[in-house]
Amino acid sequence: MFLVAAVSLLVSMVIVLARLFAGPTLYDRVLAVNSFGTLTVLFIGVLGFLTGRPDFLDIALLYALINFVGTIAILKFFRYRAIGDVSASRELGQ
Amino acid sequence: MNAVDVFLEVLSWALIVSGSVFVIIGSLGLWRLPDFWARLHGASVTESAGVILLIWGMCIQAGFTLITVKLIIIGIFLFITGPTATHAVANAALVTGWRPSEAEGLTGAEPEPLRPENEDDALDGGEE
Amino acid sequence: MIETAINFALFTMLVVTAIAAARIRHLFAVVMLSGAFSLLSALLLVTLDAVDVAFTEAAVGAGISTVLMLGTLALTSRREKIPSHRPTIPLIVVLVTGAAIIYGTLDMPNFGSANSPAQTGVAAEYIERSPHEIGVPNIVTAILASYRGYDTLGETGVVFTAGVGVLMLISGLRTRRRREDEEDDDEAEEAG
Amino acid sequence: MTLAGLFALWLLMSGLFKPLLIGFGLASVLVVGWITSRMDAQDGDHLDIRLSPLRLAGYLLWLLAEIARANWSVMRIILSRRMPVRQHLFRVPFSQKTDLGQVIFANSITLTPGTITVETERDNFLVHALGYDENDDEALAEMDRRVAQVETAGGV
Repeated sequence: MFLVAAVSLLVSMVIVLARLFAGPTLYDRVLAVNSFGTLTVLFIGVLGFLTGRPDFLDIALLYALINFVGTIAILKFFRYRAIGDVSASRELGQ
Repeated sequence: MNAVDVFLEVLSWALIVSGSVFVIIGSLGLWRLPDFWARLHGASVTESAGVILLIWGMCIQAGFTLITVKLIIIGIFLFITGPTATHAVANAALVTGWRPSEAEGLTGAEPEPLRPENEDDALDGGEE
Repeated sequence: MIETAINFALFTMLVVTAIAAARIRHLFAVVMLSGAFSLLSALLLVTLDAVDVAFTEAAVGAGISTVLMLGTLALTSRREKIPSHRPTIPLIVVLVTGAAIIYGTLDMPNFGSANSPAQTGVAAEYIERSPHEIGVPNIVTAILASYRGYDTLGETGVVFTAGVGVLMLISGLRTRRRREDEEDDDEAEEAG
Repeated sequence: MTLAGLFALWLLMSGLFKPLLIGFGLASVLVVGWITSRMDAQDGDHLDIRLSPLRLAGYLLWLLAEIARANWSVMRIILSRRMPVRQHLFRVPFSQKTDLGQVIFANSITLTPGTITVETERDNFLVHALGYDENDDEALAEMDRRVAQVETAGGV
């Protein structure tokens, strides 16, 4: 059962990685990395059960936290930088 | 093995296998759908159905232990942050001036221009 | 058997990600790829039972270094410059180094071998003594924080100093930039 | 209150009950509490929770059913050969009073596959739909009502 889950998670990771390579836009890549992080969290959980030691869930939890922080950091960066420079956005407001 | 155990075993099997199926479908959606705005929805299949089903399945497998507690904490966390992250991606794309393509016969709503307080945010955010 | 297959699959993805990161010119995409790369390597470390290292890899590799690289990108350009020289000499250097490293691993004991130097040295002693001497369940933590406490303190000091140095560099750059911007504005106003 | 919650979380996560480790736990909880109180004094950003727990549980169950339905339809779109995508960006008004209620509504919209909250405005969300049809407005209004019920019923 957990083998099924592990294999399908691996397959999904390959597909998501393909999307990450292919792009075409930056947001596609961010989305793919975020999705990849979620898959990683699930995979660590499943792996723990597969090897009979589900104590590794701490790492899965840590990954969930880090993944979220990372995604938000990336998007904050896009949102406030890709508009232009800080001075440019100041001009937009006026 | 009594009836309850058998039932739980079957239930967790069903949950985990269907969760795996949804995970694959979600990533397939991420690959197949035509453009970024559609792909967002593909990713959210993994994030909602896949996560919920797999975590529940694992909880039932773990039984009544601390592992279940950890799983539930992970589940709650993903349940809250998953949509927030998706929203952030979509929002960043929208704010940088990118509009989704509309289906025939529909016109999309135009977002209001940035409000002044958002502008302050923008200035603070840039200073980081 | 299953674990070998999983390791193999993860390693393949890791190598493919590394090659893609080397080939893509858009630096944001490279940052994303390196995030996926560190997630993958952390997964590999989990399958190898190196939970502590996986923890560090997750926090540093996937979390902080992504943010740091983005911060760097904010200060520099977003596209990699096309290199002006040919990659032959670097390639040769890398190939020779890699071959030397692989040659070095030939002498190493097999993975998980019981009579490798790592197992026959002080490891057994630590494993036996740390539970009742220190009382911390994680032996690696016990060794790092207790048996080698001064060593770890020194390392932390080095890392802290490096962090402070980087912060001072970056903040200095930003104030300098802002001053330049203001001067530009002044000139523009005078001109207008 | 918060500190006790944090300490309970520590105990649950570690699952070890030696005096040394519990001491570490207490110490880190106290440090975190001290830092948080300093941060609170700095920005004064408070979150008051005005939800009735019972109705929230009921709402979550309803949401699960909704998520299952939405997943099914998105799955059909993804797996079909032609992919009958009908994308649309539209406004959804919300009637929640507190920030938390609005967050719950926005996240519920995003959590059901097929619809994603893209932007928040003064009294509308901009929502992007994958397979838009005219019933969606009604369904989202229904969700809005339910979230608003969860919110106003509490007032604790």
